[in-house]
Amino acid sequence: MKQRTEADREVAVLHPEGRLAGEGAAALRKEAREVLGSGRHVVLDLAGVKFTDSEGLSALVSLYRTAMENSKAVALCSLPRNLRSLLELTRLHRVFDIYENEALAVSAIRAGSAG
Amino acid sequence: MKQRTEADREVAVLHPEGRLAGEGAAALRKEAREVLGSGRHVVLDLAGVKFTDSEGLSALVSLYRTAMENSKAVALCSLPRNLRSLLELTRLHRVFDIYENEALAVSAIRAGSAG
Amino acid sequence: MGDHFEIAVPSRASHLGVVRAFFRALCEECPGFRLEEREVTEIQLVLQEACINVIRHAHAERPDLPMRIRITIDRGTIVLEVHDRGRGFDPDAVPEPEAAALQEGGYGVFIMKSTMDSVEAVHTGDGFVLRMTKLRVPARREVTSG
Amino acid sequence: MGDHFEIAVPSRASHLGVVRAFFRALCEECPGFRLEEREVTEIQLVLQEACINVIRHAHAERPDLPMRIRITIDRGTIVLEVHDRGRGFDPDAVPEPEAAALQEGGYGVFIMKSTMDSVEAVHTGDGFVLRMTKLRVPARREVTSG
Ligand SMILES: Nc1ncnc2c1ncn2[C@@H]1O[C@H](COP(=O)(O)OP(=O)(O)O)[C@@H](O)[C@H]1O
Ligand SMILES: Nc1ncnc2c1ncn2[C@@H]1O[C@H](COP(=O)(O)OP(=O)(O)O)[C@@H](O)[C@H]1O
Repeated sequence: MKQRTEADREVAVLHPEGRLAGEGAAALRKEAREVLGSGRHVVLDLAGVKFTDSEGLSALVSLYRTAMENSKAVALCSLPRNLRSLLELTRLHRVFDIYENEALAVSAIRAGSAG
Repeated sequence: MKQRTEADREVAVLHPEGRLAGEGAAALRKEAREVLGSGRHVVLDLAGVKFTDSEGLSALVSLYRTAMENSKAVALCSLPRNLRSLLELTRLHRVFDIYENEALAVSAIRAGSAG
Repeated sequence: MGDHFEIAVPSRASHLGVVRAFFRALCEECPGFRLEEREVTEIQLVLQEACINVIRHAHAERPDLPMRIRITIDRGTIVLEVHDRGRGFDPDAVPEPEAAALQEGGYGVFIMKSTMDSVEAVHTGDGFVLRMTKLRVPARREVTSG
Repeated sequence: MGDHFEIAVPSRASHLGVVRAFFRALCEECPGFRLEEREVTEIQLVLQEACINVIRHAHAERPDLPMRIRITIDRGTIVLEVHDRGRGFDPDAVPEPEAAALQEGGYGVFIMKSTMDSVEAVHTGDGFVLRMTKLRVPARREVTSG
């Protein structure tokens, strides 16, 4: 996890980078749990993700579940092509709220329409 | 062989680059034969050589033999560390005239002291 | 037919990088191994999933055992064979994951089956081979245009 | 003991790049495979020489046969085993090259013997293994300082 930025007090934006697999997937789980634990919604900007495998998918689903348990919203944005294909293949694209870019994702969460 | 420059009408400088092995070694043989065939002495500037194996050594020895057959001189210069070690290991450092840099090699050949 | 390329490394997640680098090197360095970018990405993912399963399921208690990957490529097909010393499994019996159920696991075999043209289980004397075949894009084109 | 890493590719010069990339990947990606820069360079050269010999001598007429390289590494040693299906040879019987004679060949085995701490010939049921061992630099230091 290279960066975490705060859109405002209610929404944190995570920018995972590199491989969403193995250690990268574990790091995302951890980071997401912290943010959700602190009571904020999460936007996951995935522009920097180079490769995703089933462990990466699993981390995304886990994040989603944790968010639901905490009554928080999750939105994904800026999906690289491979990751979008993988979500479509596994039908997970229907589970997640997905936006073209961070601004759209943040404002959707603020408007309460995401997650 | 990325470059060939002419120090003067009598001396050509070859700058092999990359791997002095396999195709790189074959390219050096060919280039050297052309230069020697055209009646010039050869300076071999080896600064750009990243790796040398026994086929590279073989190309250097072959170049030296062809030069002798043509009564031309050969000088090596700017040897990377690995190549110098390899020449020392095989005692070929006593066969070749070796100089720190191109200027020294060229002037040695002009002075008739190399090769 | 076709050329065989093989790699075997201990069954540890920390060695997945070597498997990836090996495959990348095949793609970059071997004449005759020219895949389209999309094929490279797909095969990398499939290899990753197959290896993760060897690590997690077949050799969970014996990470020192080798996971052995064999790639055979010719103009028409790519065959991936992932060998382990476990008891194997039947890929046809693995159910499709249900996204709506928010399943966290069970995506690997589905990804392999969706990406490759066939996924077969082969039980060998010393273990198990998951053999996966993909028809190559250029070959398909030849068929279409011929 | 130690972890085993293996690669097998057809015996063609065009595949030497994959062998190199494999070894580089081991050095870069595998924890526990941290070699000093000088060791990396030396081992690359030894692998290159051993593979060239398989291509040129053992499998000259059968480039489709695999050259199989196995690397075993632990804290104290690196063992390189290069397997071919040829009749093998006796490395001790290969004469040192004579630079003064302007020999163009015959440097490979000499380089391997000079670089490694031991070079042994092992005849197997299906061919020949050149087994080369090198004591690792850190291990030597431990011996010196202990
Ligand atoms: N190499 C293997 N050896 C034994 N069983 C395997 C192997 N690969 C997969 N399996 C079985 O197939 C099941 C489905 O695998 P997969 O779809 O990758 O999901 P997951 O690994 O998350 O369970 C595994 O749970 C396991 O029972
Ligand atoms: N893998 C091998 N199988 C059979 N013979 C070999 C093998 N490797 C080396 N040799 C023998 O050892 C000799 C010396 O090899 P080397 O020092 O590399 O020089 P060169 O290959 O130039 O002859 C070869 O000429 C060959 O007879």
